[in-house]
Amino acid sequence: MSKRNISAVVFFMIIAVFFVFSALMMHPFGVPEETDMDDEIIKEAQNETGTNNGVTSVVFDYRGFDTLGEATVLFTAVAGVIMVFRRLKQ
Amino acid sequence: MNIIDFLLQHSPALIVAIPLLGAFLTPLISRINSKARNIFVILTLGLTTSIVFLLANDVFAGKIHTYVFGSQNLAFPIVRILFEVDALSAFMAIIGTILALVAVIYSWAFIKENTGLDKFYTLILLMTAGMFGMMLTGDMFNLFVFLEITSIASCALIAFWTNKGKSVDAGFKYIVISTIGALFILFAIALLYGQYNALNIATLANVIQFSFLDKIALVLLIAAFAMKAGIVPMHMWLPDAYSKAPASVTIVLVGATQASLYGVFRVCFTLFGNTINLTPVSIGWIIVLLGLITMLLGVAMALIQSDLKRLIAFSAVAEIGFMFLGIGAGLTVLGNTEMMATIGLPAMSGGVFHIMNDALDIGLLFLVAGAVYYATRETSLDKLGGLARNMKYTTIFFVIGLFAVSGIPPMNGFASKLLIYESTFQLNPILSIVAILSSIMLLAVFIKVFHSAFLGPVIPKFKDVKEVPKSMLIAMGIFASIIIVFGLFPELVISNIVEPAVNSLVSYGDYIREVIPTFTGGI
Amino acid sequence: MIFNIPFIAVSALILIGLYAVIFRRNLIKMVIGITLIESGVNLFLITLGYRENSVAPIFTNLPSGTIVPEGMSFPVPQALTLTSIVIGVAVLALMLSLIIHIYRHYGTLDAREIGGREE
Amino acid sequence: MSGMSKIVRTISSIVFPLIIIYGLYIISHGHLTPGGGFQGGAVVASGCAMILVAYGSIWTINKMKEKNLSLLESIGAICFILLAFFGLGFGAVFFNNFLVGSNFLFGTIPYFGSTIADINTGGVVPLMNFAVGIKVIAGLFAIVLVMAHASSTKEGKK
Repeated sequence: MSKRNISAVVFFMIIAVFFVFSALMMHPFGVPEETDMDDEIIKEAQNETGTNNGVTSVVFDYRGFDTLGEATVLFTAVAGVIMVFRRLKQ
Repeated sequence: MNIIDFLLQHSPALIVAIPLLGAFLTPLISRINSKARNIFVILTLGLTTSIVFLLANDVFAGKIHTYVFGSQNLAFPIVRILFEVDALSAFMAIIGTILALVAVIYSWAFIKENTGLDKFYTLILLMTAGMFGMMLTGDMFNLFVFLEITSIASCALIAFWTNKGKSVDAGFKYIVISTIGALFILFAIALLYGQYNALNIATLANVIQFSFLDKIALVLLIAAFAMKAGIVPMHMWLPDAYSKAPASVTIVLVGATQASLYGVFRVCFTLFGNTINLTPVSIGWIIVLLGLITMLLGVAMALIQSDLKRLIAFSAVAEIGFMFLGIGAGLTVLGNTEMMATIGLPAMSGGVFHIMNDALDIGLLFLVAGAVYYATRETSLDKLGGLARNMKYTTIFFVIGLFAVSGIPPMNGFASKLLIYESTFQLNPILSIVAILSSIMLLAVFIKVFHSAFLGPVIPKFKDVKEVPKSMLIAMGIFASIIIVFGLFPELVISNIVEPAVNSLVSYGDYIREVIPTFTGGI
Repeated sequence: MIFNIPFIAVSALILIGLYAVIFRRNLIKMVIGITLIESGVNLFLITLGYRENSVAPIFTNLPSGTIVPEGMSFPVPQALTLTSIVIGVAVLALMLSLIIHIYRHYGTLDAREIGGREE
Repeated sequence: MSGMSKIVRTISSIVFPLIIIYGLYIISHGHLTPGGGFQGGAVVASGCAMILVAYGSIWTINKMKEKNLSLLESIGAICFILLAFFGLGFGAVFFNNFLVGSNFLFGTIPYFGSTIADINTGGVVPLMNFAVGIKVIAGLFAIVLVMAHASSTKEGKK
C-alpha cells in the first residue's frame, strides 16, 4: 500500500464516520421535529401565489430566485459544452 | 433624485440580476458584431460596479441592507429568499467588481484571435453574477446554487483553450473537486434543514444548538469551502487551474476563490457565531495552523517552479495562507474582550485588508504573465529573457506587483502584512516569524523571476517583441494605481472600509437582529 | 415505522460514490461516482421532507379527509431536490464533454497517466 | 452517429408528436398538477433525443442548427428574467408575483382546500413555466445534439 493510498484510506474512513453517524442521529424517517416553515407554505400557497401545486409555488414564487439560479446553471452548462466543442480555426 | 434611491433600495437584487440579464443577451448582441458585444459587456459591468459602490457606500455607513425576493414585508417564519448585505459582503463585492471589470477590459485585446468569443463573454458575466450571488445572499441553499454557477462557469473557462490538453485536464480536475465540495455543502445544508426546518442564515444562527449533527455540518461546511478556497490539503487544483486558464479568466477565478474564502468566514462567524464562543480556541487554532502550512507549502513550491504562471499560482496559495492566519488569530481570541482589542481586531483587519490586497497583487502579476505570454507565446522561465528592453511598461507593472506581493513599504501589501505580523507576534511569536520568513522567500522568488525573465541579454528569438496593446496596459494600469493609492494611504482605507467589515464579522448579533428583532445574544 | 433505513441507504450511496471517486483511476468511473454521491444527497433531501402517511402537497382533487397542514409532505425539499437534480445534469454534461475532449487529445482515460504526461 | 433502420424511424416519427403533446401538457399544467417547466421540458427533450437517435446526428443537425437552439434558449432565459424584472416594475419587489389577484391573465385565486383545476390561476407562475420549458427543451436538446455530433465527426487529434 503506497503512502498515497494509506492517506486516501484514512481520509475515506474519517468521511465515512461523518456520514454514517449523521444518518443514525437524524430524526426518525417520517417524524420531522420542526415543521413551521413548510406548514406556513402549505397553508398560504393557494392564496399568496394562486397555485394549487404547493411544490410549484415554492419553485417559482417563494424560492423563485433559486430557480433563476437554476436556469442559469443550465444555461452555463449549455454554453460550456458548446464552447468545448467549437471549431478552433476561424 | 429618485433614480438613485430606487437603485439603492433594489441594489442587492440588481447587482446579481444585471450581469445575468447581460449574460443572456450577449449571444443575441454578438450576432450583430463583436465590437458591439465587447462594449455591451463592459457597459453591463460598469453599471454593476456603480451600483456596488452605491450600495457599499451606504452599507459602510453602518446600515445592513436586507432584501426579500417576492414580497415587501418580512413574514415569519421566513419562507422567501432573503439577501442580507453587511459590511463584509459589500467589501467582497467591491473586490469582485474591480476584478471582473479589469478582466473584461484586459480580454478585449488578449482574447481577440480565438473563436467562440460570445460564449467566453457570456461565461465571464455568468461567473461574475455567481460570485456576487455568493457574496450577497443570506440564504444557505442560494449560496449553494450560486457556488455551483461559479464553479461550472469557471470550469468551462479554464478549459477555454481546448487545443491545449493540459487546460482541459485542469478544467476537469477543477469541476470534480468543486462538485464534491458543493455536494458536501448541500449535505450539510440538508442536515441543518432537517433539524431546524429553516434555510435562512440568520434564522439558523438564532436557533442552532451545536448538537452532534451541527458539529458534523460545521466541519463539512468549513472543509468544503476551504477546499474551494485552495487551503493546503486540497489545493492541488489551484496551480493547474490558475496556470492553464487565460490570464483574464484567472483574475475572475481569484475573485471566485475569495468568494469561497468569504463563505468560510460567514459560516464560522455568523452561522455558528452564537455557539462558537463555546469552542473558539479549537476552531481558531485549526484555521491558524492551516494558514501556516498553506503559507509554507505555497512558498516552498513556488521556489522550485520553472513556469511563470504556475509560480504566481503557488504564491497565490501562500497569500491565502496569510488571510487564514490573520482571521484565524482573530477567531482564537474571540472569547475575551481585552485580548480581542489588542490582538484580535488588528489581526482580523490585517487579514480582511489582505484579501483586497492579495486580489490586486496576484491579479496584476497574472496580467503581467498574460502580457508576456501574449508577446512571446512562452511561459517557461528558461526560454524567456531580456524582455525589459522592448516591454518597458509591462516591466514597470511587474516591479510594482513584485513589491506589493512581498510587502515592501510603498505598496499595499506592506500595510496588511504589518498588521498581521504585529498582532500574531503578541499571540505567539512563532506565527509572525513564519509569516515574515515566507514573505522574504516570496520576495526571493520574484526577484529570481524578474532577473531571469526581464533583465539579462536580449534573446535573439525575442529581439522584435513589441509592447502589448493599449487595452491590456490600461487594465494593468488600473490595478497598479489602486495598489499604489492603497499603499500610500492605508489608514484611509482601513478606517472606513476594513474596520466596518471586521466589526460586522465579529458582532454577528446585528446580522441576526436585522432579521429577528427579538434576538438578544451576540457580542 | 421503518426507523432510519432511508438514511442508511443515503450514507451507503454516498460512501460508494466517494469510494469510486477516490480510488478509481478511470475518469468515467469517477464521473459515475460523482453521480452516485449526487443521488445520495438528493435522496437525503427528499427523505427529510416526508411525514407519516402523508399526501403530496397538491390541492387539485385532494383525497377527502386529509388534514391540510399535517396530512401533507413538505414542498420545500422537493423544490430543493429539483434544483439539485438539474445541477447534477448540468455538471454531468460538462464533465462528459471534457472527458470526450481529454480522450481525443491524450488517447487514454487513466487519470494517473494523463497527470504524468506533458503537453 | 448514423441513423437506425427504417422501422425505427417510422415508429419514432409516429410517437414523436405524442411525446411533444404530453410534454407541453406537463409544462402548461405545472401550477395545477405535479410537473412544471423543468419536468415538461425534459420530457420534450427526451422526445427530440429519440428523433436524434433514430435519424442520426448529421440529418438532425441539418434540420436544426445548434445556433438556432442556443438562440431559442437565450430567448427562453430572457423571458424568464424579464418576468422577474416586471415583478420589480409592477409589484415593487424583484420576483414579485404581480399577476395574482389582478383580473388580468391567470389572475383568479383558487379558494382554499381541494378544488377543481382552474387553469386561469397562478399569476406569473404559468408564464415562468412556459419560459423555463422553452429554455430546458432547447438547452437539453442542444447538449445532446452537440455531444452526439462531436463524437461522430472524427476531428483529427491535435
